[in-house]
Amino acid sequence: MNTTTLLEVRAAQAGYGQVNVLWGVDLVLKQGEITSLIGSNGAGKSTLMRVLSGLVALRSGELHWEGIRLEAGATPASLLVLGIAHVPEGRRLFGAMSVEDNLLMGAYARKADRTTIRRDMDRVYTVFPKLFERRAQAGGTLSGGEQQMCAIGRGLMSAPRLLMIDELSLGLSPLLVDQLVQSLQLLNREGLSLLVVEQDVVTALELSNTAYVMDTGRITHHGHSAALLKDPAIREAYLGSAYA
Amino acid sequence: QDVVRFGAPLPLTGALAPEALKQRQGYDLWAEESNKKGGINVGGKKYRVEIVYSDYQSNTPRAVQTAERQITQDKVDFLFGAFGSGAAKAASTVTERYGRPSIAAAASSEQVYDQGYKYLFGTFTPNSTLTNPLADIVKTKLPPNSKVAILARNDLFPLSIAQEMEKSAKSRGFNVVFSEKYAINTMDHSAALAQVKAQNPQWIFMTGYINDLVLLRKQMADQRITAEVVTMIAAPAYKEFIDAAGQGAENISSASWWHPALRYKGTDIFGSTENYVKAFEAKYKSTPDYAQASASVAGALFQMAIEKAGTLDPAKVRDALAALDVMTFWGPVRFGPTGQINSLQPPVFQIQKGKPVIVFPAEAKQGEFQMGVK
Amino acid sequence: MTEVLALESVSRRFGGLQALQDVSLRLHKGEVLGLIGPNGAGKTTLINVITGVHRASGGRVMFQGEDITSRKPYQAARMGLARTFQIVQPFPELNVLDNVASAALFSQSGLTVAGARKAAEGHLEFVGLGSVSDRPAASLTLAMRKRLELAKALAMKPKILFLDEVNAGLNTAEVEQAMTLIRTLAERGLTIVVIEHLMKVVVDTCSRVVVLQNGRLIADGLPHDVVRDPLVVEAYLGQKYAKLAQQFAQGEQR
Amino acid sequence: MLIAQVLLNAVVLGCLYAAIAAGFSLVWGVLNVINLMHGSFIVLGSYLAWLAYNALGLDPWYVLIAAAPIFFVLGYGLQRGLLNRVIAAPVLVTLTMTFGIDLILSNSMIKVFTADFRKLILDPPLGVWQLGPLVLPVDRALVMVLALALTGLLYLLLRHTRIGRAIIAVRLDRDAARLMGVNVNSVYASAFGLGAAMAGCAGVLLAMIFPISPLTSSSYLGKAFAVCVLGGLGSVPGAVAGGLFLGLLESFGALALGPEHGTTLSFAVLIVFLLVRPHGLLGKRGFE
Amino acid sequence: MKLNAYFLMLGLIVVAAMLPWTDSAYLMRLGTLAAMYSVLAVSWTIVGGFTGYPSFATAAFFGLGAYTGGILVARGWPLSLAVLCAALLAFVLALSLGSVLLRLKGHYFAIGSLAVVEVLRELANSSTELTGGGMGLNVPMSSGGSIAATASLFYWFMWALLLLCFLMARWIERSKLGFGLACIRQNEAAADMIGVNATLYKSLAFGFSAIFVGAAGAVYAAWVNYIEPADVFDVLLSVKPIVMALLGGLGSVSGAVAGALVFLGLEETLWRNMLEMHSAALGVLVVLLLLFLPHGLVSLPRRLARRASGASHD
Ligand SMILES: Nc1ncnc2c1ncn2[C@@H]1O[C@H](COP(=O)(O)OP(=O)(O)OP(=O)(O)O)[C@@H](O)[C@H]1O
Ligand SMILES: Nc1ncnc2c1ncn2[C@@H]1O[C@H](COP(=O)(O)OP(=O)(O)OP(=O)(O)O)[C@@H](O)[C@H]1O
Ligand SMILES: CC(C)C[C@H](N)C(=O)O
Ligand SMILES: [Mg+2]
Ligand SMILES: [Mg+2]
Repeated sequence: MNTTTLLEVRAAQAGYGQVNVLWGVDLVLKQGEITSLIGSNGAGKSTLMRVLSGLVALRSGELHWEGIRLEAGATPASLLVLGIAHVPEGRRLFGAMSVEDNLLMGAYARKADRTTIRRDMDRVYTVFPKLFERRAQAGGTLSGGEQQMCAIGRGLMSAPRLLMIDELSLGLSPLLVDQLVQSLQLLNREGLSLLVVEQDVVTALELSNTAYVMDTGRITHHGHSAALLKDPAIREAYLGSAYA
Repeated sequence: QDVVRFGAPLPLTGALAPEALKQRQGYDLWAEESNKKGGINVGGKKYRVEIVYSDYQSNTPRAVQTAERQITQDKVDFLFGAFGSGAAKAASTVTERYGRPSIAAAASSEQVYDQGYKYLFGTFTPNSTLTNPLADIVKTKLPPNSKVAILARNDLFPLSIAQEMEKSAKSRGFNVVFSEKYAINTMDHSAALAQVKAQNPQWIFMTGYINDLVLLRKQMADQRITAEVVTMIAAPAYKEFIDAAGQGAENISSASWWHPALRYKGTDIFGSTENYVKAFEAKYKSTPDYAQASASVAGALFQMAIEKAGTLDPAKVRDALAALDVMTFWGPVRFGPTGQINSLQPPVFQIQKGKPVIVFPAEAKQGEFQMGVK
Repeated sequence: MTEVLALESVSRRFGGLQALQDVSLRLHKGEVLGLIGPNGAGKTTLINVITGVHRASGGRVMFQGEDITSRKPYQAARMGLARTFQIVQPFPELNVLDNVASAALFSQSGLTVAGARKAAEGHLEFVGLGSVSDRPAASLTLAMRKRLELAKALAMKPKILFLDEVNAGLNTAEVEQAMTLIRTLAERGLTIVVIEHLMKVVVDTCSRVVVLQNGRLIADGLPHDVVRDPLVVEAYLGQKYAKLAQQFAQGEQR
Repeated sequence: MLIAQVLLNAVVLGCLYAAIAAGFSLVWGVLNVINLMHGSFIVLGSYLAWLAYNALGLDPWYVLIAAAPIFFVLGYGLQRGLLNRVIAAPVLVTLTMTFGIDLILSNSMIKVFTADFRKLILDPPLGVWQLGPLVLPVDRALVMVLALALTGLLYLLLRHTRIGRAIIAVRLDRDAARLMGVNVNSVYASAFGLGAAMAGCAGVLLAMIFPISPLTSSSYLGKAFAVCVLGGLGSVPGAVAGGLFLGLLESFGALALGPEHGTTLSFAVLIVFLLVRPHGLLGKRGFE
Repeated sequence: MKLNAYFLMLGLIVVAAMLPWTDSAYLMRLGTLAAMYSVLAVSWTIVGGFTGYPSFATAAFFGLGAYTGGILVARGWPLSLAVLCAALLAFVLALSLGSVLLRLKGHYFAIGSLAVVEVLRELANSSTELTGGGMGLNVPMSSGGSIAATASLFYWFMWALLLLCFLMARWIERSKLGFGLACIRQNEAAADMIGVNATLYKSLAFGFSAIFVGAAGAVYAAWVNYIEPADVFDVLLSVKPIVMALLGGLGSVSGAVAGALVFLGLEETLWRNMLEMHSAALGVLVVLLLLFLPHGLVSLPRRLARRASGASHD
């Protein structure tokens, strides 16, 4: 496995308005790896992702891409050019746009020609055949799960090197989660690095190589996913009594 | 020196601004002329004339407020009416309430004066005094039962004069085949004009203020509408209309309450019509029309009434105005029972070679009435 | 068992899409019905048709023997049909207490604003939001909003409660808390319809499960039977899940 | 024959209305801003044409080429500098902001140009085409063709370019659009700039037909409103359809009920239309 | 916070009560206008602020009230009866219009309500027999009484309307109706789902928001003695209350009153002092206020307090 560092955040502090949410977070994403981020509600997982994609500004701390420090105030546009794509919490589809236009928007920042984009779109349709069926329908009228597919497909359309997905399995049928996990693993083998926030801890840890556990704005554990899956403390806290 | 203050609420900005500015010229000329001669003589004491202007932005309710403010805040002694029949009527409620004499210098519709008000006077004769002579002349030129089309702006004065026109025409045997109104602020008249054209009338009569009529004239040409006679009221008297309509102004007929070519010998401050025109041209480098002259004569009439009353007491001045029977550069002035002048014979004129030419009455006639408007 | 709700071949089209096709279903008092099916199968649409958000393009909806097919949402709400939204819909500027109070106030007649607030407090305690009752709803985390959504539905004193993915986005521990709540409600005799993609919730809380696919009902039965139904496995669960379920069932039998 | 002439007039008028409304519709549908300055932009465009003709002897159709960038920059600047600061606020706030700026604009125009009505009189005049019994003024025909061409250009721009899609995306979800790498601020400003450019160009064209005065801005605004509702918001084909519909409605309304009722009728129909077809003739929900 | 509103109202009443003693016709006029503007702004708040429907119909109800009142007074009815009729008519019209119009949302509703103004104006314009059409309608002076007495009659009448309107708005705000309106404003679909009869509630809000606007229109007609369609159906009468409400702080009743007073003050001062550029100056002020006080005057005390306590980030 290639172990060059792709994206790294050090001592990150960030928040909204008067409140601070992240209190000094360190996180390293390696090239070619799937990293998962788990933690209770409100821990700050989504906020951390927003920091990594430039939606939320760092209040202090540093962001490094392939070892080079990024200037403060990096915007989503500039990070997207580097290859960082973010599938946000709540999907945030363009409700009145068709599925196909939503996908095209994913490729907005790319300087690729039409055929390349067409080819990538076909790939998305192979991963999510349901999207192909619904390609002319407005994003806002899709069913919950279809929206999730469209959002992930849109993220893929930017041909990212690092894809960050918030709430991966939210609202998806078990079959689809299965298929999605397989697809992501396939994409990963082709070189895509992933950061995944996932409530279903078992799925998260089974999917990823490395995992971080977050609690109230701090990283409390991190390590190999397989190891964490066996850690009784983790099981107790995030799998509930039944699994302990 | 003591001053006597006159309030002049005018639409200095907005749609009616061009005409308001004319009136301001008229008032200013009178004030200047009067002050040059030492001011108004009130019982042996000379008072300087001061005019307080305020702009009501072509917005009638503001005209009412403005008039009231001039009385209560600016402490004016007398007022000129607001511009046009609508606003003058609205503002007259204030002057009546406060008992201040006011002379409307641009309101001719009888509906303004039939409210039973005591303090309101007007320098324009009723609208029928324009439409009757017009109809008389045209009658001699067109075969009986000729078709007339009337198009009027939906506004007090234009509607009122359109009604008079309809009456004048019908009573002289014309056949009124089209009589409609257009909304204020209409920019495209093509639908109405297409209907006019379809009727193929011999006489087209259109009323409105200057901007409406310039537009109507252009769009008539666009639709290739022609007629034996085209009459427009009230704009052709203005140089601005002739300039804007260009060739289209030719042979447009109209009537107005005054014309610089008239020859009256008055006892007012300006003396004769000729003198007035000369004084005006000296100050403004242009020839006055009725809008300016009416403003000047309103001032001159106030001066005559005040001097006759020998006091600034509003009620006494009002009585003096009501009793006035004088000759002025504007013509003979007597106010009828409603306060509106009834002593004038308004001239009928036609634009010929870019100039307004009087065709009636006989004593002032400058040229013959020409047929055909292309 | 008394029948509270009956769908008689209900259909609904969206343009060219047949979202629901001849769905017939009976719901009995005290049941906890699981409604599962692939994404886009029509589950949410079915709830929308029952609660009057969408009109059925065909068929009838009977509630307690009365035809409510063309009722408006607010009328359905007042009759005792309460639902949570798949995508939570709080009143963002109202505080948590008033969110719940509003539900009590408008779904029942004869309550005053003060009375509704009083009633709301109890429901907030029940779902565990008592401590945040004066925070604006906009400031809540997702899990809290889902619980708020539940409290609102409960405040309506519903006869049937529709829960549209109340557990999505919650972590395993939080899901367990929510399941406890649902079970408590079921024990109190409330009729509940649960839409859920978490099979654990479905299997552990529902007394009966129906499966929708492409707008049609394809299975109806006890949870353990349904999850083993090959049709359901193929359309919805996938082999991996089926295996898990198998293990699970065996574990339980042992 | 009368009917045919009225129909012809109506169609010509309708195309003018479409040009008046296209930019307004874009800004409204896409930025969710009801731009009360739109009428003033149109008038300003007319003044530009008038000045260019009287001072430089430039014909309006040449001025068009200059007007587009000038007004784009004006709109872009106003959006960036003022409107953008309240763009996240509720609709009414942006509306009030445009109301405020429009007060400044129109008052300044009155100050500079006075309220007088001006006319751009082409010399020599373009004349009138006689088509059998029908007449069609050449200036109107020319303006109609140019107006349609302009709207067509705008349509192509929105429909088939990246910036077009970005404009729509930003309208639907700012944050998501940012995530796609869209520079939200510049897209907003560009959309507003486009709207202003359309208004300015429409103004340049209309200068050949209608009188020019700051006071006419509210009638233009009123027409733009009506067209948007009839045709559907934010959609260029909708603006054309709405414009034609309004033209027909007014012309035949005037024919049937008398000239002063043309507008009344169109507003009455507008209300009915809102109720039965809130998205207009061709509108999708909020964009094209 | 709640006390503040009543203090404001109390203060206003005291000032208002003293005004007639200044014996200034100008101040009386301004005072009457202040109450009228406030009535419009408070009324708008009920539908625009509480319910979140951006109504432009204010001018429609004002004009309707003005013509109803004007015609009745001109036919010799006593003022109070004419005002009552105007209010009632406005209420009924709004209620019935509301049930149809309020099916529209957001901008579409805004346009719909604006169209109502246009249609009513044109109706007034063309029903010449009843309204005088474009020639306007003269509303003869109410008989007897000195100038000062008539002025203060209208003054008190308008202030009485304001007081009633204010109380009504406050009552709505606290009642079940107000609660429901707040729910509708924030999420209409969710409001529907908890049993709010949104159509009924919205229509009621629309109706209530029209009552006092209609009444004020009737008083206005008698006060200025002359009305015409372009004047009482002026779209500005729809726009100004919105600006006032925003100035004061959207959704707040006392804010609406404060906004109306400040707006009138600005308008009048500017008009008096810079005749030619006054509307541009007003525009500048509107823009500045939106930029620097986006939440209106009601947020000023809080902002000042925050500034004083030294909290720096915002
Ligand atoms: N836009 C926002 N404005 C203000 N506070 C916010 C905002 N978004 C999140 N927060 C707060 O920041 C904290 C962390 O939220 P975040 O969404 O990052 O958590 P999370 O770990 O993703 O939780 P979840 O599992 O519920 O998605 C929470 O307390 C939340 O209330
Ligand atoms: N308003 C609408 N217009 C058009 N199509 C719609 C509309 N609402 C729903 N649909 C379509 O109807 C189908 C059923 O949607 P529904 O939301 O009921 O699915 P669901 O079973 O709830 O799925 P999920 O589990 O993903 O939430 C979907 O394909 C969806 O795209
Ligand atoms: C100056 C004139 C055109 C005014 C007109 N006589 C009127 O009464 O309105
Ligand atoms: Mg999150
Ligand atoms: Mg669903």
